[in-house]
Amino acid sequence: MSTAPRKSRDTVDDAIAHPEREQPYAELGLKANEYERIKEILGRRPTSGELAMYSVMWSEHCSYKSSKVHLRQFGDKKPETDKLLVGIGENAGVVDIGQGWAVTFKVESHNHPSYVEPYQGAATGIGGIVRDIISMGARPVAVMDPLRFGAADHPDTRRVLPGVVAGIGGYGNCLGLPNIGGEVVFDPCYQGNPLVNALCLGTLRHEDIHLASAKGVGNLVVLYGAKTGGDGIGGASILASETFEDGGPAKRPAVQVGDPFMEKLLIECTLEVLHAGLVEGIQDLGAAGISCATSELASNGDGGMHVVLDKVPLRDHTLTPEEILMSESQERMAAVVTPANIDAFLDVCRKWDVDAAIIGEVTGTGRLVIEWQGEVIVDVPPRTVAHDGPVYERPIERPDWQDALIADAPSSLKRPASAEEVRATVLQLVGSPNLASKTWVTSQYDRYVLGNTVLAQPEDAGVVRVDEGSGLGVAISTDCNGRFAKLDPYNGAKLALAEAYRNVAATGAEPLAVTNCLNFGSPEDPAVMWQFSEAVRGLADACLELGTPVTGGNVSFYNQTGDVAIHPTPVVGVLGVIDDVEKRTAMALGREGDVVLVLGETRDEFAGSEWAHVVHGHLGGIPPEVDLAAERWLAQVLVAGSRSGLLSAAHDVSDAGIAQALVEMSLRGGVGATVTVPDGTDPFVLLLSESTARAVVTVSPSDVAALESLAGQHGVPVTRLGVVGAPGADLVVENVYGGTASWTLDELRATADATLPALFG
Amino acid sequence: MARVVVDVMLKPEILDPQGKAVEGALGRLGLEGVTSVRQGKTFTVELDGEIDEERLAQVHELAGSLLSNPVIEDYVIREVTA
Amino acid sequence: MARVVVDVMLKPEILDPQGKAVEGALGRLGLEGVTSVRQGKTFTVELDGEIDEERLAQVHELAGSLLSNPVIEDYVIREVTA
Amino acid sequence: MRVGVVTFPGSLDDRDAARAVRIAGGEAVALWHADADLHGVDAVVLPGGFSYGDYLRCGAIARFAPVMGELVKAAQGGLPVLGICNGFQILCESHLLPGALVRNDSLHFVCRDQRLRIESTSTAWTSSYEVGQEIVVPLKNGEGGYVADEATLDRLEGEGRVVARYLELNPNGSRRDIAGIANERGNVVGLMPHPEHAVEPLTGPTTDGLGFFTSILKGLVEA
Ligand SMILES: Nc1ncnc2c1ncn2[C@@H]1O[C@H](COP(=O)(O)OP(=O)(O)O)[C@@H](O)[C@H]1O
Ligand SMILES: [Mg+2]
Repeated sequence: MSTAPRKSRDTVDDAIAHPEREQPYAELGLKANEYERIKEILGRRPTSGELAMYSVMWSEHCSYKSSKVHLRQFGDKKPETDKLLVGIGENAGVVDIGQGWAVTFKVESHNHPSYVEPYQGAATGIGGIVRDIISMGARPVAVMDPLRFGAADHPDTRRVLPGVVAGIGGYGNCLGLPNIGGEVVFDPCYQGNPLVNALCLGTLRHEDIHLASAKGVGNLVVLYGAKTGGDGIGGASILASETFEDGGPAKRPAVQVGDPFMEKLLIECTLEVLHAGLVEGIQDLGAAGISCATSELASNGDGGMHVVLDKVPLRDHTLTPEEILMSESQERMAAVVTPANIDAFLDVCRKWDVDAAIIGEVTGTGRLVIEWQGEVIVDVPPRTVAHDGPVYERPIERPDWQDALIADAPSSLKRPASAEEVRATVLQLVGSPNLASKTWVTSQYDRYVLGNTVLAQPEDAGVVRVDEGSGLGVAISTDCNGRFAKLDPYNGAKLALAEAYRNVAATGAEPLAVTNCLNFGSPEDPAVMWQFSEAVRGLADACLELGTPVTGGNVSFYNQTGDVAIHPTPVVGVLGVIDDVEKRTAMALGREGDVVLVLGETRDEFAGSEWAHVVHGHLGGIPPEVDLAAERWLAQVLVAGSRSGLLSAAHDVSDAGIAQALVEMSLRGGVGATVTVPDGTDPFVLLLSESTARAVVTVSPSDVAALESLAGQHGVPVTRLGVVGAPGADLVVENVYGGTASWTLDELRATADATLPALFG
Repeated sequence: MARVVVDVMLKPEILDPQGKAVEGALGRLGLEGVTSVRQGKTFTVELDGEIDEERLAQVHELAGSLLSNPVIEDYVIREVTA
Repeated sequence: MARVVVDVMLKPEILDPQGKAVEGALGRLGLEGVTSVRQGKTFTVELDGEIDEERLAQVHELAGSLLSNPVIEDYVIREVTA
Repeated sequence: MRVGVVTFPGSLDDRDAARAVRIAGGEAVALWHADADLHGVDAVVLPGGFSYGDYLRCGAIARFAPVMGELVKAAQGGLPVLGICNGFQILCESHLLPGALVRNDSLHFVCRDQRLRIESTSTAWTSSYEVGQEIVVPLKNGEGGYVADEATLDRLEGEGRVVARYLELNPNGSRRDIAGIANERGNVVGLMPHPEHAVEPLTGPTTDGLGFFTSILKGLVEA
C-alpha cells in the first residue's frame, strides 16, 4: 500500500519529443479517424493521459456519437411550454410545478454492469442517478426501477433477478429513498441483456437550481466524497500495461462497488453546502470520473482549469495517473468554490465525515491543464473533450424481416369461445410472469421512508407529496411495451409515452414532462439504427402532440448477444403534477354498489398483446392504434374527475386489457365486481384487447350522469359495465358466450401471488 | 466427520465499505495506528464421512462459485480436518 | 506493521439463516453429506508499529464489544503477526 | 413537551419521527449524534435507518456515538426512550434492552403492512393503547429477527415486557413473534415496526401508530 505513486511515462513534453510512439487507441475503443482528429486538435499526438480522457469521453456512452443527430428532435419538436426551467443537456432537466417548487427527474441505464454483477451493478445504477439529481441542487425524494429480464424460468434469470432486486433495495433503502414504482418484464430477448434502468426524482425550490459549470478565475475545484480506487477502468489498464508499463499493473476490476452510506452522507453534505450558498458550480462523477467532471465543468464555465492530480485522495496508491483520470469509483462529487468560501465548505464536509481535497483551480487560459508530480500530462481545450466529440450519421436500414413480422397478424390464433375458456384464459394470464403480483420484488423496497409516499406500486403511478403544507405533489410512471416497439418502433415509442401518460392521469395528476431511457442493440447494425431513429421520431412527435417536453434521458446501445438485439425498448417516464394529493385517485375497488365503467373505445387489437404472448407465444401484426388526441381527452376526464371527487377508483387499461384491470382493482380493494358484457360486444375482445386510451373507473350510482356528461364534453365514450360487490365478493362477468365467468378473490390472489416466489424463492 | 473452513475476502482492489466503517470506529474508540481493516466471511462446513481428493475438489469448485463471487471476491480453504 | 485477524461466529445456539441457506444450496449443487454450515465474519486489522501486550489487550476489548456482540456472538483472535 | 429525535450518520426516518411527534402535539427537537448533550428534552426517539451504513452489525457503531453516553445515563435514570427499528438495534447494542436483532430468516429485506397485537400498555410509549388491541403499521427491515436466550425470553414474558407481537405472519423469524420489548421500568421501548409511518391517513396504511407518540405526551403531562 505504501508503494510510491506511479510516474506517468508520458508528459506533454514527451508527446512533443516522441511523436512516433505507438498508442493503443483501438484497444481503448477509438477509431483510427477519431485518433487522427485528436492529433489534429492538439497539433501533436496525445499523451497517454489525454488519450485516456478522449477515449472515455468520446465513447458511445459519454458522447452520444451515434444518437446525437436523432436526439436533436427532442429539442426541435419541443412543445411550447413555460414549465421547463432547465432543459436537455444538463445533468437532469428541471420542471416548474408551481408554488415556487420545481422537480427534476431522470432515468438512466446500468444494464451491462448488472448482468456481470447483478447486486453491485444495480446498486451503483441507483447511486449514479441519485448523484445526477443532487448535482442539480435538488433533494432526491424517490426512486423507480424499470427492469427487464430474460425468460422467468431460465436459470440465469434466477442468478440475475434476485441480485438486481437486492442491489436496488440495498442501495435505495440505505439511502432513505422510497421506491415508488418500476417495471418487471420478462422476455427471452433480454436473456443475455437484462435492462436495469433507474429513475430518481428530486425536489427543489426555484432559487436552488445549480448547474455544472466552473466560473470565476481563481475559484477552487474540490473533489469530495469517496476516495478514488481502481474501479471500472479496464480500459485504462490496457493503456498502462500494454504500452507504457513493463509487467503492468494488477488487473483492475471492471465492477464498481457501491457504498450507499457514503452516498447518504454525500447527499446531506451536498445539500448543506448548496443551501449555504458555498458553491459556484457542481458536478457528479459518474462514467469517466474525473475526466468527465473536469472537462465538463471547465467547458461549461470560463474554459480553463488547472488540476494537480497528485491531490486526488486515493484508495489505491498504485494507480497510474491515466487510471485516476478514468476511474469510475462511486460516491464522488466535484464542486467549484470561491477561496472565501472554501473553509466553510470544508467544515461542512468534516461535519458529515466526507473526505474533501482541493485538486485545482479555475483559470482563464481556455485550457484544461493537469499536472502529475510536477509535470504536465494533459493540456487540452476542454470543449473538445466534453462536447466536440465525434458525431455519426450511422447507416439506417429498415430490416428485411419487418414486413413478414407485420404480416403475421394474430387473427388466426385460436380464441376462447365459451365462458369456461375465458375463465381459464384469464387465470392463465393472471399467473403469467409479466402480470403476476410483483410483491416478491417490491416488498424488498422501502416505500414509506420520508413519509411522503401517497401512492406506490402496484398503483398506476407513484405519487409523492412535495409540499406538506399545500398538498402539492407529483406522480410518475415509466412504461414501455417492447413487443409493440419491435412490431413498429415509431408507434411503439408513442405507445410507451401514451401508457405512461395515461397512468399518471389515472391518479389524477396532470402530465407535464417526459424523461426516457432508450435501450437498443448495436448502433453499428443499420436495422437497430432504423429502430432507434424511428423510436426517437415517434417519441418526439408524440411529445409534441401531447404537449409534454422531453427534459432529459439516456441512451443504452449494444444490448445484444451476437447479432441478436433486444426488442427496441424505449422506456418512457412521465411526470405529472397534482395540486392536492388528498384528491388522488387510487385503483382499489371500494364502496359496494359503485358503478364500474370503461372510458374509451375497445377495438379488436391483439398484435403484441399479452394474450398472444402468453397463450400462443406469438408476436406479429400491427400494434394497437395510437390515438393521442383520445389519450389527451381521456386524461382530462381522469384529472377533472379526480379534482371534483367524482371518481372513487381509476385504473388504466393496458396489458391483458379490461380483464386484467378488473382483477387488479379487485385484488387491491379486497372486493370483486359483477359486470356484464353488453349485447353485441364480443366478450373476448372486450375483456382482453389492448386498445389504448382506456381506463376503468368507478363512481357512486348518483354520479353516473355527471361522469357521462364530463366524458361527453371531452368526446370520450363511456360504457357501463357493472357494479362493485360486497366486501370479499367474487369477480363475475356475465353474458360471456351465453354463460358466466367468475373467479373468487382467493383463487385470483393465490394465482397472482404464487408465480414469482415459486421462481425465485 | 470432516470439517472445511473457507475464508472469503473481497479482492484487495475492491472497495470494502464495511471494513472502512470498522476502521473508523476502531480509531474513534481509541485504537491507535490502524491503517486498514478488511472484513471477510467465513464458512465452516461440516461433512459426514471422509474428505478425499474428489470431495475437496468439489468444495473448491463450490467455494469459487457459490460461496464467493469471483467477480469481486477471492477465497481460500483455510482448514481441512478429516 | 502488525496484523491481527479476528474471527466472529454466531453462538452455537443462535439460529444462522444464512448458514442454513448455504447448507441447502451446497446440497442442491451436489455436495453430499453436509451436516451443517455456519457463516461467520473475519476482520483483518493492520496496525502501524509493534503489537505489545497492552495493545493486544485493547484489541481483545474491542473484539468483545465492537467487533462482536456478546449476546449472540463469540470471537477468537486467530492470528497476530508482529 | 419536547421530544428529542437523534440523527446519526445514516439515520433515515428521523424526519418522519419528528413529524409524528408534531402530529401527536409535541415539539420535536433535533439531536445530533456527535453532540454529547440531550438539550433538556423530556423524551427521546432513536429513529430507523442504517446508522453508519449498518456495516458491522446494525447499531453496533452508533452505540458508541457521543450522544449515546448521555442517553444511556438518562435512560437509566428514567428518561423515556423509544428505539424504532435501527433505534431498537442500537438500544440492544447499548444493553439498555436485552437480546439482539439478527438477519431476517427470509434473508431478504422486507417492507410490508404488518398486523401487531399490543401486549403491554404499562410502558411510557404504549399507555394510549388497550391490552390486546390490534394495529397495522409498516414494517421494514433486513435484520429484525429478535433473539435472546430462553431464560431472557421467559423473563420478558413473565414481567410483561413484551410490548407488541406479530400477528398473522412472523416477518423475520423473531423468537416468540416478538415485535417490541421494554426495559424493567417501562421507560425504554424497542420496536421493530415503524409507528411513525402510520400517523397520517394519506401516507400510512392506517393511523394506528400515533398512539406511541400520544402515549408519551400523555405520560409527560400527567407526570
Ligand atoms: N434519450 C434521451 N432523451 C433526451 N435527452 C437525453 C437522452 N439521452 C441523453 N440525453 C441527455 O443528454 C445529456 C447527457 O447525458 P449524460 O451524459 O447521460 O448525462 P450525465 O453524464 O449527467 O449522466 C443529458 O442532459 C441527458 O438528459
Ligand atoms: Mg451527470
